[in-house]
Amino acid sequence: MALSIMSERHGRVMVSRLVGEFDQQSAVLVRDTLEQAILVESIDHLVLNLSGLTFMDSTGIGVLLGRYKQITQRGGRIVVCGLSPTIARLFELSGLSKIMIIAPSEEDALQVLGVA
Amino acid sequence: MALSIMSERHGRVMVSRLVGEFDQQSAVLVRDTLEQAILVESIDHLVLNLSGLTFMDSTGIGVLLGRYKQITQRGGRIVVCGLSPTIARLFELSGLSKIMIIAPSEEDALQVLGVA
Amino acid sequence: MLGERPGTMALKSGYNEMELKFIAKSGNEALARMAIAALIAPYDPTLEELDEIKTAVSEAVTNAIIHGYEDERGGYVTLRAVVEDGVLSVTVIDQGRGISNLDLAREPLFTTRPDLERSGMGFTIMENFMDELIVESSPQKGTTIIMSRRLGSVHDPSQLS
Amino acid sequence: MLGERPGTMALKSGYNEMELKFIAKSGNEALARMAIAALIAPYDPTLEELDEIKTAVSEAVTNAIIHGYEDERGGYVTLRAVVEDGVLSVTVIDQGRGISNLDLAREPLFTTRPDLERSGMGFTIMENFMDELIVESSPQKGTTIIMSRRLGSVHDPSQLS
Ligand SMILES: Nc1ncnc2c1ncn2[C@@H]1O[C@H](COP(=O)(O)OP(=O)(O)O)[C@@H](O)[C@H]1O
Ligand SMILES: Nc1ncnc2c1ncn2[C@@H]1O[C@H](COP(=O)(O)OP(=O)(O)O)[C@@H](O)[C@H]1O
Repeated sequence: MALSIMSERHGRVMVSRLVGEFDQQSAVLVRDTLEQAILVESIDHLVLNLSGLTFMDSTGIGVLLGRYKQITQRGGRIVVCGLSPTIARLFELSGLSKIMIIAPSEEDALQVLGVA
Repeated sequence: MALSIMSERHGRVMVSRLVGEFDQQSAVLVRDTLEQAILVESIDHLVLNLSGLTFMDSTGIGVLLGRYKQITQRGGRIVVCGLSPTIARLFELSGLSKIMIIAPSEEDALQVLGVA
Repeated sequence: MLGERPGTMALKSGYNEMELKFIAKSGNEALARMAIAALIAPYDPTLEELDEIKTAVSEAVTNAIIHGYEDERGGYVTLRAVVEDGVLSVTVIDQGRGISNLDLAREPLFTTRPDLERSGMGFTIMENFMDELIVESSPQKGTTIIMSRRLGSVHDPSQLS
Repeated sequence: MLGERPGTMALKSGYNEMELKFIAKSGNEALARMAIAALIAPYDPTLEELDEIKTAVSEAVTNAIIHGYEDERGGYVTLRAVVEDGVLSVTVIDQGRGISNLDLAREPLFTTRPDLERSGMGFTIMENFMDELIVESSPQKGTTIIMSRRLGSVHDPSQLS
């Protein structure tokens, strides 16, 4: 598998670290894993650490937007961190940077959510 | 450049570390660098550390054999170290392992030559 | 368009070309990205340049696979790439379903597959990450994407004049 | 040999194929190695398996470039690769000068280019690193190398029967 996800819970917040290539092939894995956490495990907020991604394209934008909708519908928030320059540009171009909170590091992201 | 060579002198012994891909394209660089040391800088012995190689094919065998001939003609020796399993097989298949001294590490290689 | 014998001109260090053809299945967009990365590596691209080019190629190839062939009808995708005079030109061709309204398709956020969570940002990203983008398409015949970008570090000395 | 439409069979997870065509210039052997590595990566090869396959492909492609076209006459090299039922088949084709005495050429340590410090080990390595090696050649027409190797970890469950 070209992508792996490592998640850990901090109370009602889940931190997920994406490692590898986030593209059409790995989209289903990311969607299913995060959807499970949001809808079944009922986490409140999500921190997505993208610093381990060696690649991401617009497929990732669509998947993140989908999770954004699911979590905000339940009153939660998504904070993303660890964006490479190219991934940051994807966020800009798609407008994702206007709706999602972008933090410089995982620690900052947790602070935004009042954890740590 | 897909290959780089870092060399250091220990008296009359030169240690060269090859890093990257040793193939037809990088062959000239290896040949010229080592030939210069053997023929012009008149080193006695050569330690070749191959642990940084991510690739090597039969082109490398030919280049190493050429240097082996040059240095033994002058009474010197070549000791190689840091062979990956696949590179070790190349040495076996070509018979290079029967004529060259193969040491497990650079330290062992230097010891064989009475340095360090 | 690869002929049978390039002239010796083609062997000048600055010039290179390749054509990669593969089956339209999810996963092969990674193959396409690796091939483009290997082709441009000798020109010493910056990490960002490399990332952006890989992303643009990935968008075009992913579109061919999931929109052109809808990921299961089968078919081949062709990726052609040429580096000449310091400019990378990439062509991605499919013989899939084609695009009926090109202007609409190229609009940011427009997608015909919201069910797949597509973002509709593919063409926008290709446009932004490359210098030029041309899209040709005929319904039921297929789609051809032509994009080009000047590589930052031109290694061919003849380019310095 | 890539047709226009593979059947849906072709989309079974275990099957894949690609064809890469590139100009015969030194440096493009790395491109060929990257493409093969990317093609077989999803089958989870061991590091040694991957290294040996890359080496065999590199030998065939290097030969096409330096012997087939003598590195400067120009021309194209074609690399075809198919993974089917857990077996990788690789074909390397050139339209170069060809080989007049095949038995002699395949002997270990035989080389026509000692001036280039060739070791004459190319064919021996291809034979040892792959399960099967077929060499076809016609003087002035070109050379075709066909080699295959079973991949250690077969991911297609239909292979387990
Ligand atoms: N190769 C193609 N074949 C058929 N239709 C395509 C192709 N490429 C793009 N399209 C159409 O153009 C639309 C917009 O493409 P794009 O901007 O890449 O967004 P997305 O892929 O997220 O849908 C697609 O939804 C699809 O309808
Ligand atoms: N594609 C080819 N076209 C023409 N001649 C070839 C080709 N491949 C191999 N040969 C001939 O076969 C000989 C042996 O090849 P090989 O075992 O790979 O050793 P080497 O490449 O070190 O010479 C070469 O020296 C060359 O004369």
